[in-house]
Amino acid sequence: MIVTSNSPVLIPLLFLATALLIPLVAWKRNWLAWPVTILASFASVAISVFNVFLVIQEGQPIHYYLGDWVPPIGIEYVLDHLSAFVMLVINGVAFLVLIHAKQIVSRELPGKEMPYYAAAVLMLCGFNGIVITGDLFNLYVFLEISSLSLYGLIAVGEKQSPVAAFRYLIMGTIAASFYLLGIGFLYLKTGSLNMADVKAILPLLGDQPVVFIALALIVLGMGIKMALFPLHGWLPDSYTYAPSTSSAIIAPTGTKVGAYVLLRVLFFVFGLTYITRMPVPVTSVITWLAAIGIIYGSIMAIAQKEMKRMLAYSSVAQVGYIGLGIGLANPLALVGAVLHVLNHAFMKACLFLVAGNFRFKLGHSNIFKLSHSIRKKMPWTMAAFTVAALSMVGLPPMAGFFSKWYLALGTLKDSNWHFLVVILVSSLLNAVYFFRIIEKVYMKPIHNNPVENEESAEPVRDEVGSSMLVPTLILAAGLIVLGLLNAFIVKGILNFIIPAGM
Amino acid sequence: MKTLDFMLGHYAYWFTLALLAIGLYGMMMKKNLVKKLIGMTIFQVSVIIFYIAGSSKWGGTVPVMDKAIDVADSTKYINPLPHTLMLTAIVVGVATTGVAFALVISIYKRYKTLDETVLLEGMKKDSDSDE
Amino acid sequence: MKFVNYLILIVFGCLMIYASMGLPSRGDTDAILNRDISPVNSPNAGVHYIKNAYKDAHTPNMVTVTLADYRGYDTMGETTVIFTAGIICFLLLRKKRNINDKKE
Amino acid sequence: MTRKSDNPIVSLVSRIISPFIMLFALYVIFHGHYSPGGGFQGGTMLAAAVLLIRLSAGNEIAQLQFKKDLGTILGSIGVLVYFGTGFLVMLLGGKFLDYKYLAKILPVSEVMARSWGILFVEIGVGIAVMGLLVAIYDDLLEGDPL
Repeated sequence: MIVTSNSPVLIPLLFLATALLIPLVAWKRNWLAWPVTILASFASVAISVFNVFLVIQEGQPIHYYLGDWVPPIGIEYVLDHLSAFVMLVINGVAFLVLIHAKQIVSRELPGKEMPYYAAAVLMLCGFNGIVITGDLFNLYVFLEISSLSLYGLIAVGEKQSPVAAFRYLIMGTIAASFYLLGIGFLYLKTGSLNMADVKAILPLLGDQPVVFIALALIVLGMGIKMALFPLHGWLPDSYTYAPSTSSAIIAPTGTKVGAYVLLRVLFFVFGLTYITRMPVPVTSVITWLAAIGIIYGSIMAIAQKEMKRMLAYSSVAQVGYIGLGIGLANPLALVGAVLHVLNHAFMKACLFLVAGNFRFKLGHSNIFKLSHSIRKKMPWTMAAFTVAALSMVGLPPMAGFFSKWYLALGTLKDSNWHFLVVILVSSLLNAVYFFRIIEKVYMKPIHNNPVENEESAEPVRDEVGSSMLVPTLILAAGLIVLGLLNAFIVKGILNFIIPAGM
Repeated sequence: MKTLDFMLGHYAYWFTLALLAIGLYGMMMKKNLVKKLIGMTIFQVSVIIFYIAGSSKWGGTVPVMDKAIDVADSTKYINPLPHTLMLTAIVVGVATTGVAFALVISIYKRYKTLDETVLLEGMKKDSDSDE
Repeated sequence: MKFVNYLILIVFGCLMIYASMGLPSRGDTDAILNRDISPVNSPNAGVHYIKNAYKDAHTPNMVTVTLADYRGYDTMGETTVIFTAGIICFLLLRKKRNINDKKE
Repeated sequence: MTRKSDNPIVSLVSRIISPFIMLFALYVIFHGHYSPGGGFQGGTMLAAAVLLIRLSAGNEIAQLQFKKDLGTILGSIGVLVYFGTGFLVMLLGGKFLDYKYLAKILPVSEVMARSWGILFVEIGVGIAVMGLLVAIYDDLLEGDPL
């Protein structure tokens, strides 16, 4: 009964309670931290699935008033199709990555499992709180919870990682303060902090430069958080130097949450009609920046020799797709953007897990040091990598194709041909930087070992353990399944996320 | 007279926003990490003062109920909401500063310097030696 | 490069000050911020707190009531933020003493 | 400042005033209903009182007053008090943090139940902030490269 009537608020609370309990139960017993985390993460996935079905069944947003104060007096949680979907994506991917985390964390951070998992759980608490809240200031608080945990999770990696984390901290604090200042402007103009309430009041104010600057500040702040093109400076270093688990859990979720907030603020706080009346076309600015970011990220990814750094630049490009979908601001592009949140979360998690597997077994993830022996050593990992790479490029049966397809349809709607060209070119560039790894691994015959058909008897085989392999393979298989099921996802959930008046 | 009223009603915002620019200057231009942190604190505090400035009402008193002043007349008390929000924001600022100093300490432990240009050189050298 | 940075700063400052021109005068009791009812007939949060804090919680300090009751969830988030900071400092700086515990 | 200071005035004065700071901090927490104050402010002052002893008596001796490990644990417990109050209300049938349901287990009216709920929450915040600020100080000290 408690679960059914309070389900929107349960996921952040569950993560918070877990984070509080981990120091208490695992203070002297570090090994306990991981099972507790996994339990909580699994429960969160279950509740997310329940929430999705609840929303589909209800067919309209479910409002949960914290403390029973009706907004705008109190804080409300809004569980609609969009937030339920994004929460399921975040929690599902995080669950798989956390299963994978056990061995890496006990090797890379021995003796620090307790604070590490507590920080990871707090980060998830922050993300879920951001996604589901319907209050502008509450969003800021949860944004800070997630950001602080992110800095910590990044800073325990290689030698350079604290510097990367510090630069992220400076950028992230600027972003959060800009956001706070933006909602300060809005609050002084409208006297409300509730998203729906602000949306109702804003059109009555007429065209005012202060509202426009408030929007600009929020877009700037969230642009930093989601690593939109000129503001992505913190991302490559952070992802490269962070521990493998941290990059695998941050890359699929962190930037997406920034994109999600941007989407919320643009379409659910300001509203499309209000934005189009502004002196500067904010949405086209976002679209152009995202388009430049796609090309820039792809080109930079080709130039990298370190796999994690390559994936980081590829993240810049992929976030560009989401930004493109948001900026185009038509239903098809928006569906594409949200679908890409899902697909990219799976793809990037899978690729970073593969990079983690390489580091775990080979001790490095340098592209030039990869050789054809890996296809014998780690066949399953390489298979997962190949599937994810094909999906990134956008070959049809994989999931990555369909989000690009919707984005492409979205560009055609207002005959923005140039963005279609951007998508096609970047797919080619993706192919370049993934196929050079695939080529290195698969395309050369192994000279010194002509017997190839007996894989199980292969002496050099050195695959990672099942606790690391299974999540990688599930993510890879998930890419194919998502590709096949995308029609259901779009029909069942994503068609309902289109905000009114678009 | 109208200009004067406008100035009186807005000068506080101008000063806090100028403070914002000063904090941003510290974060962007200073090379020392601790100075960057000082800039960051100024930046956060300016936002806090901005909210507090916006909460005032002419003739209003502090938002603690006084038996002599009727609460039905809301103009007699200043707005408690920004104060509440800023209590939260102050704590967030404290927490951020704490984490930032932890990072600064672990940077100093590894590189024995806090100068950004030297740090970037050190980072480059480290990533080159990895290969 | 330095010149560009200064230019960005100055433009940013001017933009902010230009924006603040559009804000309601400080202390103006007629602004939407301080009205009892917003233009769309929803109650104004700040005014509601002033009027009902004592009635709802029997506590004269309106800021306390707002902090812990009306917007109590924010405050829980705030406490969580500082808890996060504590955990992160622990993660970054505490020496790994638990390895020795295992060996004993 | 990990060593004990040699100055008798410093250690004597801080020894005397530290309890008074704590007392005033408790006043700030519990009087938060009637005057400016509350959990965070009081918790900060409690932490200040502890840190004063840490600074004047040196880190070693100060461990006798407040153990290093206690900070994070207290922080966790403090947030749990807050969380527990909200969750208890949820178990009693209300929404999260709707204190008026506390009237079901406390012998008070619904309005006073809110007041009591606020007090519990403020105590939780006070404990958490005190423990965590001391913990952050200790961690910064431990990581001190000098």
